[in-house]
Amino acid sequence: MLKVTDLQSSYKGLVAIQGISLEVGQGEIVAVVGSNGAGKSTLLKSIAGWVKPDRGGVSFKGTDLLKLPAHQISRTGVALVPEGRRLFPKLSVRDNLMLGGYTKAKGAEREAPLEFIFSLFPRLSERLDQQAETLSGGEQQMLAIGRALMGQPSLLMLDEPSQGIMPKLVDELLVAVQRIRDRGTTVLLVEQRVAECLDVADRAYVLQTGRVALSGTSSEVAADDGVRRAYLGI
Amino acid sequence: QVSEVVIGVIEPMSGAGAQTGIDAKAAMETALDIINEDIDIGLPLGPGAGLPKLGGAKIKLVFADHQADPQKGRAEAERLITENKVSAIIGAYHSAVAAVVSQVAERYQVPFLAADSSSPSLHRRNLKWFFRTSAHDEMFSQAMFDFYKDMKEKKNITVDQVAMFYEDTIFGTDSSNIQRKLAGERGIKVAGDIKYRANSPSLTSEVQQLKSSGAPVLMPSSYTTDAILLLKTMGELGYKPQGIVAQAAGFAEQAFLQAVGDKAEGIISRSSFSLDLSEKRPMVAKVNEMYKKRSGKDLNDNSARQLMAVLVMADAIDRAGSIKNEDIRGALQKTDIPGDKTIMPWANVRFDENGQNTGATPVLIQVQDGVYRSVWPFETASRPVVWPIPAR
Amino acid sequence: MSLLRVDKICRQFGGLAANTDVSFSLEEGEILGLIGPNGAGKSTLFSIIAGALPPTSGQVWFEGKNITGLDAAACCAAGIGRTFQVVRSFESMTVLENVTVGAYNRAKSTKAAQKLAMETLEWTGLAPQAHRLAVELTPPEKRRLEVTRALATKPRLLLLDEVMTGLTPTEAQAGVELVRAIRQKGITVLMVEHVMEIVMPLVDRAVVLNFGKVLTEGKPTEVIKNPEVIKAYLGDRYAQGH
Amino acid sequence: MGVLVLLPHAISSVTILNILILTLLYAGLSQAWNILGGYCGQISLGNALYFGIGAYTSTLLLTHLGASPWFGMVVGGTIAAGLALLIGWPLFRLKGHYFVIATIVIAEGALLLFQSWPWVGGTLGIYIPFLGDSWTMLQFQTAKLPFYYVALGYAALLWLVTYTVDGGKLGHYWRAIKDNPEAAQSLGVKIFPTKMQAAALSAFFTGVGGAFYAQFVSYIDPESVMNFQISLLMTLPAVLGGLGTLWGPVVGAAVLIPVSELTRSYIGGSGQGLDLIFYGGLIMVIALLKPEGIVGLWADFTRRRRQSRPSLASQKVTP
Amino acid sequence: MTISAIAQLVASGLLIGLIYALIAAGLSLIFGLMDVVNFAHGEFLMTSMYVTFGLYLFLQLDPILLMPATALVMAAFGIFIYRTVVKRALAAKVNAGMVQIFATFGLAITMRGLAQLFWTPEYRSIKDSVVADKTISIAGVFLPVPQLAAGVVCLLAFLALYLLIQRTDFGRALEATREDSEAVSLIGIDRHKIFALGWALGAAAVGVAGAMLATFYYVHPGVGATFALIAYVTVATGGFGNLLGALAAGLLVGLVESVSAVVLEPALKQLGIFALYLLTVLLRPRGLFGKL
Ligand SMILES: Nc1ncnc2c1ncn2[C@@H]1O[C@H](COP(=O)(O)OP(=O)(O)OP(=O)(O)O)[C@@H](O)[C@H]1O
Ligand SMILES: Nc1ncnc2c1ncn2[C@@H]1O[C@H](COP(=O)(O)OP(=O)(O)OP(=O)(O)O)[C@@H](O)[C@H]1O
Ligand SMILES: [Mg+2]
Ligand SMILES: [Mg+2]
Repeated sequence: MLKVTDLQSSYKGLVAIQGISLEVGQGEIVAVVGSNGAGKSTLLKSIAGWVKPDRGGVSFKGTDLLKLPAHQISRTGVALVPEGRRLFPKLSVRDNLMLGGYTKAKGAEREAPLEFIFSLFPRLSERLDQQAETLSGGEQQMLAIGRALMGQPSLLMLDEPSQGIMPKLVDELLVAVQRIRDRGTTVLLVEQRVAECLDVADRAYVLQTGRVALSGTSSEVAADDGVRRAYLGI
Repeated sequence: QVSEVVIGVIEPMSGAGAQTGIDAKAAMETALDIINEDIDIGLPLGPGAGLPKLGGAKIKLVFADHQADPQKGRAEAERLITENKVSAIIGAYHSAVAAVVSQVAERYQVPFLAADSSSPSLHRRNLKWFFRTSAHDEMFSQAMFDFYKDMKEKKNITVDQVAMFYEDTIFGTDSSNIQRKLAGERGIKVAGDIKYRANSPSLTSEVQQLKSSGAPVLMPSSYTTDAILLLKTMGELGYKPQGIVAQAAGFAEQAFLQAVGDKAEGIISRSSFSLDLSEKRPMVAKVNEMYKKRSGKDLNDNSARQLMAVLVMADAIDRAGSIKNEDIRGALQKTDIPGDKTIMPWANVRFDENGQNTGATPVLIQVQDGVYRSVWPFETASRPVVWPIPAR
Repeated sequence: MSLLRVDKICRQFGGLAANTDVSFSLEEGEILGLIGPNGAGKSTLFSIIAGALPPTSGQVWFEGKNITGLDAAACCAAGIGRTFQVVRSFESMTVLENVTVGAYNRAKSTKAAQKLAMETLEWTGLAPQAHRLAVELTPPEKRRLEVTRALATKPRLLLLDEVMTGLTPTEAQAGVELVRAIRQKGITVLMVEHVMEIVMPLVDRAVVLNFGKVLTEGKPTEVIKNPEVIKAYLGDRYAQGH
Repeated sequence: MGVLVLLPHAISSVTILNILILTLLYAGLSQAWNILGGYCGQISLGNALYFGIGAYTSTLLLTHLGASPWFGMVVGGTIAAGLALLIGWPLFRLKGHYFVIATIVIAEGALLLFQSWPWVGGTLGIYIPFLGDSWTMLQFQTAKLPFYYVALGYAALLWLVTYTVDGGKLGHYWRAIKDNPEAAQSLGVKIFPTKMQAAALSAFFTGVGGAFYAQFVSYIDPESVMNFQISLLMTLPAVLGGLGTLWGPVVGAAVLIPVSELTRSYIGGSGQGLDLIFYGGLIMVIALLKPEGIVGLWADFTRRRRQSRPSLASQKVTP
Repeated sequence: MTISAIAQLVASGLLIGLIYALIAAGLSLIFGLMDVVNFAHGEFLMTSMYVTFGLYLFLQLDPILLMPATALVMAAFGIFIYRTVVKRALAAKVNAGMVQIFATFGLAITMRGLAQLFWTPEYRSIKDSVVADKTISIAGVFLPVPQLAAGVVCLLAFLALYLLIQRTDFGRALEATREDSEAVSLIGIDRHKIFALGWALGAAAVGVAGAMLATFYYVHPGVGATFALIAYVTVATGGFGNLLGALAAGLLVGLVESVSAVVLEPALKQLGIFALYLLTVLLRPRGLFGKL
């Protein structure tokens, strides 16, 4: 469904990722792991159109995403929960959520995912009128994920979704990722909690200094000695 | 021998006063035509091309823009003097700028001729190089109060209460100070004394205060924008004084007449100029035609003064027979042009020791049937004054 | 005498009680973990201790002095350093300059401040980045920068709000070592962290907040066995014992 | 610097000297603005107030007491600084546009008050009488060089002051406050006094500049020294040259002032507004093309040279 | 002071207040709600008055009838300015606020120069309007019809803007774009489209104001400067992020101006407005009803 080929991106001439190729099939959960600064976020931003790659290709369901501006990419069904959340701070929780469904027609269709979101994060339903910027860190993260889900994407890209989320919810969140997948959404997951993440993912890529160092099924990757040493702290 | 004499002109060419500068340019270039071309007209240097005593040298004008900013006026004056080597400077409309420019001229010892700045403080600074062809606001205000006196003596109409309305600039302050003083001397009560902010977005409360002052005669000192707004607001609030006697500026502008239409009917303004002088002096009409060709409008108070300033200056330079500063100053001091050799209703052009033309007798003009007519002094007026302003 | 004592702290946001009667104390040289569900009021409490937010009622005692009314700058001068959960670096300044701002809290001259800043950067391992602009750092690096900055003020008490977010377990271990080293320097640490793998081995004691109130406190091994803590915060995975 | 000292001797044109003097004056004024606006992030569009205070103080001292303008500069600057503290006290709690508009409104209000205050000449303004060439009284019949050197000294002094302060504690604190006040506070920065120091310093030097200007033009009225345009003119060089940088105000003034003076001098006489179109267009283009200011060009250049390292990623140690 | 004089004072104050609000309406959208500094607001007003005047020269129609056309032309002009100038200014990552101020300030000067070039600095005015020069008087209180008409248009304009912002997705999208213009792409919003629309709307509102103003005010390249400061103060007094704040503030500003012209002296009447602003923000640092 998503195919990235030989992708290279840079910031002001400094290369952050290079030669990255990866594929995500329909209905898969694919994990991307790697240490700090490996280029995971840059990869997701390049797919979402926030960073214009220097070269390479990104195609989604046969559409060449590199030709589209960021908002068009979102309209093809690619959603990103970015690092740093990027909420609309002065707007209420409700407005933030509703804006997630901006491209959907007003009414029932737009509100459909609400029930699921509230079942996942009941806290949000209690705080609909609170300004987003006054939410606690974890609550903001919940809202960011909720907003992305409101767009009912066919590919959901999560950049370290467990950041700032309490342990109980992290487990629930990862279960929820599977539920989201089961409802027909493909997931590309960047996580620093490597072990938990590999538990739910079907396949995984390991990024190292901007390149794909290793890829395979989750269990293969989890079994790799280097990975265990480097990321699992074992 | 010189073939060209350069005179610098400093006027506002952009900003709020821009139109004045642009009209000044047309007026002064009209004066150039009279001087530099062979035009047989009863004005100094009309016949024959150029300045005869300088071997037919032509006058050239260099225009500079001061944007109503004294600092810019100063810089431009210095540029004209040192770079363009001008023999004299004419300007500057805004009195604040004229004050600074005349100081520069004094320091560089270049004659400065105030064409259209009427603040009385200008000629009271013991400047040796300052000259002013036209009347200043004190002379103008004097004329207004003389007019009231004549009204009483000759028409048996008493004006014993006035309201003053003036902007918060040098022009407005100077004008109102004199009027207040004269009113006191002549036993006329100042029932309303309204200083307002120039270019205000609205004059509603000001007009309301004028109206409640109950004064039958309004004496405004305003530039065009505020003059337009004042008249419109007076209409809106139903304020109808018996007479309006204005300190020219905005009230003598064509744009003002066009903007307010028949609301201007009956307004009296002081002036140095009145187009109906052409009824007595046909050459005024001819000069007006020349000016109209350049600008599309009739001469008015400002443009006529600007035009005359160039003629007077050229006359002096010609008589000096040299472009040495001292010689030009000497010639200026000896200027003696009879009134009928000007396009103005002046007695003559003669400068006193302060450089002020003492013969610049003002007139009062009144809008009658949409045109300015001279109505005072009664002896020379082309029409009888209409008083009070007829109801519409 | 405790280094820090919070006494019956309450904080309301409109109708919402973010902190209710929170009391606990912190001994010199301790590493105390403040844990609890999202929105339990941990960051709010941090802001109150650091003087960034006044409490609705209650008091904060530091080194035996009541510092309740003091503003953030005065608290810093008194010896309380902090980081922010949502990073707040001086983005147009370099990493070194960021830390130098903190160093001026103790250093008199610019030379001394810069020296202190550089030493602190070396100590936290950010020295290679010293001349980069803060805006160019990745979020985990920015958090480390905040720790460095706070350390450069030479605090006696350091408040760390989720500074190890976004680190892989291996990187987190380095973070844990850093916090231990900080304690070694004689700085007392109060930290918020959601990752139990980090909290458990690191903290001497944990205080659990829930709905703004202290739910329990004690040794980390005991706290995580508390059924209420498991129910509200840790979730089923911890129910079977860890 | 040497060039700047010797340069005027090679120039005989008064116009160019005038432009140089104005350029240096505005380089200094803009640097003064930069202290509060560029470094500390408190955008004031009302600095004309301090400029006017300086101009009026020294002029009144001269016309009433015959005091030397040099003395007037110091007194004027001090009064301006005091006023800045008085205004800053309630105002520094305002944020963003609210603060900016408050500064405009206060300066405009002061302009109105000065216009209707007869003791300071009201709208008639004050002429500075000419008493002959004198360095003590800072008056010269036609000579421009003395003014040039005073302006040069003024700009250099401000550069030096900013340079010294920028590298020190205050400079760090100002930039920290500009970037993130809450974080700055957590590091022991007392926001309010720090802002006040910037405001006082900025106002003091703005006042000094105003006193110099009054002497240079030899006539002042409220409209010509307290007008909003003056506030903008102090801000512009810093913004276009490079906000919060040492060379920004200098570079900005060196581009802007000559352009504005020359366009007015050489195409303003047409009365068709061409000078406005050109000047306005230039400001727009610089603001849009180089948002970080003209000195950004230089930074780009040195940066590109320094960072010839090919890839950041490859520098990272592999786990 | 007589009762009728006081009534006149209040009535005039409220009327001029409505006009201030009308002129500030477009600004309250662009500056107040979208948080984009537009230093050329006065020149937008000036342009819209010339548009009305130009259309009037061609069609000889009442400016009120020309209002929709003026609004349309101005909307197109707003989009043009957004695309050519504002968009670039918004792209600035450093000094964003100052870049906006000075890009639009440069624009303002340029526009004034262009107006002078094309229209000359002559004062112009339109006299053919059904409302022109008419006044009704109720119990000795004079109410100029052009200003009454402008007042009604003002209320309608604010109602329309308010409904549009409050009730539509567009309003939400506009606010979201203000909050984080990059992040809106995540939810499929084209920030440039939304902001261009915002500018179109804001400029159209200025167009409406210009057409109404042309029925009783002169047209001149410098006319915008007269109103600009009051418009900024009005928006800020009302508070950023709240459209209706500007309406309330406009009325208050008009009233305070009227009163201070009597209490102080007319030349100082703006002091009253300035004091009102300072007092408001010192008591409420976000203006009367501001959210930002
Ligand atoms: N805005 C930026 N400007 C300059 N360099 C940047 C920027 N953003 C990221 N980088 C650099 O690009 C590289 C890759 O960063 P990226 O954010 O993609 O890493 P990451 O794998 O997501 O790391 P993390 O786990 O910390 O989120 C890093 O070296 C980083 O310093
Ligand atoms: N300014 C405010 N207005 C309204 N509510 C607020 C405000 N600030 C915080 N809150 C609420 O107070 C509660 C406590 O917030 P706080 O940030 O202290 O939580 P926390 O324990 O740090 O949570 P997390 O682990 O998610 O960071 C939250 O529910 C939050 O939404
Ligand atoms: Mg990342
Ligand atoms: Mg928190």
